[in-house]
Order: sequence, then structure tokens, then C-alpha cells
Amino acid sequence: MKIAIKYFASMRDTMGKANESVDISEKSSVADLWGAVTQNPMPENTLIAVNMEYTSSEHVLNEGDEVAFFPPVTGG
Amino acid sequence: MKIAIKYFASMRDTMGKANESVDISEKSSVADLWGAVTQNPMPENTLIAVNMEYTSSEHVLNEGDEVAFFPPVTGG
Amino acid sequence: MKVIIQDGEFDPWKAVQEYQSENIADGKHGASVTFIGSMRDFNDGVDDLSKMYLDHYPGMTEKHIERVCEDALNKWDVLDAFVVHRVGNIAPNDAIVLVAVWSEHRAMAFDACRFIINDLKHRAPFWKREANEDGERWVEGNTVDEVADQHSDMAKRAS
Amino acid sequence: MKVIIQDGEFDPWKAVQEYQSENIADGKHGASVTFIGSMRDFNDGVDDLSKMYLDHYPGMTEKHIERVCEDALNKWDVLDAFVVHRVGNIAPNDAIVLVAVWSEHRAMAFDACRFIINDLKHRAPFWKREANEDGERWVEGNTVDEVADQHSDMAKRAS
Repeated sequence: MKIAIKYFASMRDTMGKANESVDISEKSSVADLWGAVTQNPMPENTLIAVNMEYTSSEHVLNEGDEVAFFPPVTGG
Repeated sequence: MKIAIKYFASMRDTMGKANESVDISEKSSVADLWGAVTQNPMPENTLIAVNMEYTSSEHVLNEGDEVAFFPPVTGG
Repeated sequence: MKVIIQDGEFDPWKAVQEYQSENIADGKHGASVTFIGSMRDFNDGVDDLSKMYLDHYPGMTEKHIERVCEDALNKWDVLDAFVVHRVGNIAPNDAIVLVAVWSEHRAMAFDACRFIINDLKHRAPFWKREANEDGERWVEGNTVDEVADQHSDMAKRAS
Repeated sequence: MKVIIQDGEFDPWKAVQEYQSENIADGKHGASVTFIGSMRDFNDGVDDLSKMYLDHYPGMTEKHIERVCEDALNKWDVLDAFVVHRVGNIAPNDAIVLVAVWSEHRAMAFDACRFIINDLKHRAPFWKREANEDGERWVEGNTVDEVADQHSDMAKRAS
């Protein structure tokens, strides 16, 4: 299934890109997706959103999901 | 000694005046001053200021003091 | 720091914007919290308030609020505070009071602003006289706000 | 209720004044609390900040803040809320964020405004990148404000 990935802030610098599209097997989790795009472990305080809702790395993905990885927020 | 008295809000209506000047004996307290101007007891929640500072009815007065009597405040 | 007691309408947003541009150094404050109290057309079961008169104690009112602002500045490391309070005749929807506070960080600005307006409601010598079709009455205490304050404090402790 | 994510300067006092005159019914609110966050020219030991870039997650940012405002409106019986947040390039002293809340009584307005800005600081997807003469860096957490929040909470419990 196809998954769209977005990276923000320092995560974008680390990954060397702002977004990418990945093909992975059905029932993959966010953690599986991370393993498919990089061999590095996910930084400890990484925040994860699936379809613009916060979630955890155990979240099981569906075809067409948009997954975002980013560092702690610093707005306001 | 001469004391200037001010009344505000409902206290002004009750006393029928906004201010008055009273001559009382040295070392009189605010409570003594009240007794000199009216036979009615001081309403329970009356606030007292002497020279624009909150104080109590035991406060001992000095020549030329300005004493104010008023009900609980309702500003803001 | 500035405290203005004013008979006559004012635009609170314009007042605070002007005060800031004239008095607050560029780039030093990260947070500004503003409270504006306005006249509702209802209060404590009276639902057709047509006008209000606000009495005060000239001299003591200014002195009292200035001291409260100084206390807030010292207590919370706040950069500056600005207060405007109406007196005299007031119409529904008019701004009655503005309290604006500037600080480096937001927690201090919230705490100091709330401290000033709470003291102002409980201790500054102002008295409201409301009028509707049935006549006029001196308002006796900010009852609903007291309850709301207590409720909010309880909710905070419970959460 | 309105949430604006904006690339480009804004005058927060003018924005809130305009929002109020167009959206808030006359005479129904007694209290309005406004928080404005501005860019300081110093932060966490860096004292010559020359500029800042604010990244965000288009779509999620708006959605997240809108939900937080709805939560605040429901939780505190607040009449309305208005948020403006800058993104893109920001200069020292620029307003970054405005949170304005209207309610009948002041306690709810303070609580709701603080709730919205605290969530916005901790959960809304924005990231600051600061620049000074030594170069650029992504800001890592609102450390000073966290400490200030905790300090303020402790002071409140102790008093």
C-alpha cells in the first residue's frame, strides 16, 4: 500500500527531504514504516501524526495514509 | 481637632451628604468619629479609609485627617 | 507604569496599542496579557440594563491601583503594567476597565494581570449604580464573578 | 470562532478589535482576555537574535488549534475565541501569536485563554528556527516558559 510521509523542522534536515512516498505491505505500523525508510532508530522524542492526528508508533496504517514525523513543537 | 469626612455610594444616600467637617476631641478613634456624626450603628460591611489608606475602626485619628466611609466596592 | 481614571468612552485596543508603542521597549517582552471588562446589558437577574453610573474616590482610587500594579511588577518580574478605568456614566457594551501587562514569559503576565484585576474588583474604591426600567440601584458585590473565581480555583485544584 | 495561520506581519490589537466588532454581540460579554506572544531579541542565553523562521504543518496546525478552541469554549462556557499565528519569517518585536477570548465573567476568560495558549505551545505543530551572527538553529522546547509555568503553579498552590 502507498503511504505519504512528511518531515518537519530538524527531522527534515536529518532525513534530507521534506516528504516522500513509500510502498509497504498491508497492516504495517508507523514503526514498520520508519524501519522501511531509514536504518537509524527513531529519535526518542519524535512526534507522530497520522492523517493530521497525533498517534503512537504502534498505529497500524491504511492505504493512502499521510504520516508525519517531527520533533517537539516550539510555537507560540 | 478637625476631621474631614467623606461618604460614598449607598453610604452617601444613607447619611444624606457627601462630606462634612467635624470637630472632635484628641485621640478619638474612627469608631468615636462615627458615634459623633450618627446614632445609628455602623453597617457591618462598611469599609474605612484614613488619608486614602484602608484601616479599621480602632484607628486613632490626628488633626486634619480625611476619613472615608463606604460600602463594599464593585468596580471593574 | 500608568493608571488612568477616566470619565468618558475609550477604545481599549487602541489605548493599549498606543501605550505599548510609546512605553514598551522593542524586543524585550515575549508576552502581553490584557483584560478588558465591559458593561453587559444584564446582571444578576436584571436583563434590561439601560445605563450605569460608576462612582469612585478621587485620589484614593489612583493611589490604590498604582500600589497594586507596583506589587504585581515586583512579585512577578513583570516589565510594565497599564490600567484604564472608567468612571461616570457608562452605556451597555462600553469598556469599563483595561488591565494590560507585559513580561518576558507568559506565565508571569497571566498571573500579574489576574492579580491586578482581582484586587481592582475587590479593593479599589469604585461603586456601580445600575439603571433599568424599574429604577436605579447600587450594585452590591460582584457575586457572580466571586462564584466563578471559586469554581475556577476548585477546577484547577481538581485537574 | 476563527483560527488564522498567516505568513506576514499583523497588528494584534487591530486584529482583535476588528474581530470583536464583527463577531461579538453587543452587551453580552463582560470579560475579554487577550494573550499576545512577541519575538524577543534574546532567548536561552542567545542575546542578539536577528531573525526567526517559523515552520508549521499546513492543515494539521489549523485543525489542531480549532479543536483546542472548541474544547475551551465547551469547558468554560466561553462565548468566542479568536487565534492568529504567524508562520514564515519573523523579525524581533513582531507579534507571533494572538489568543483572544470573550466570556460573561472574567475567571472563565482567563482560564480559557491560558488553556489555549498552553496547548498551542505544547501541542500545535510549529517549529522555530532562530538566527544570530553565529548562524541558525532549530529551537528545542520552550524551556524558560516551562519553568515559569511550573513556578507559577507552585506559587499558586503555596499561596
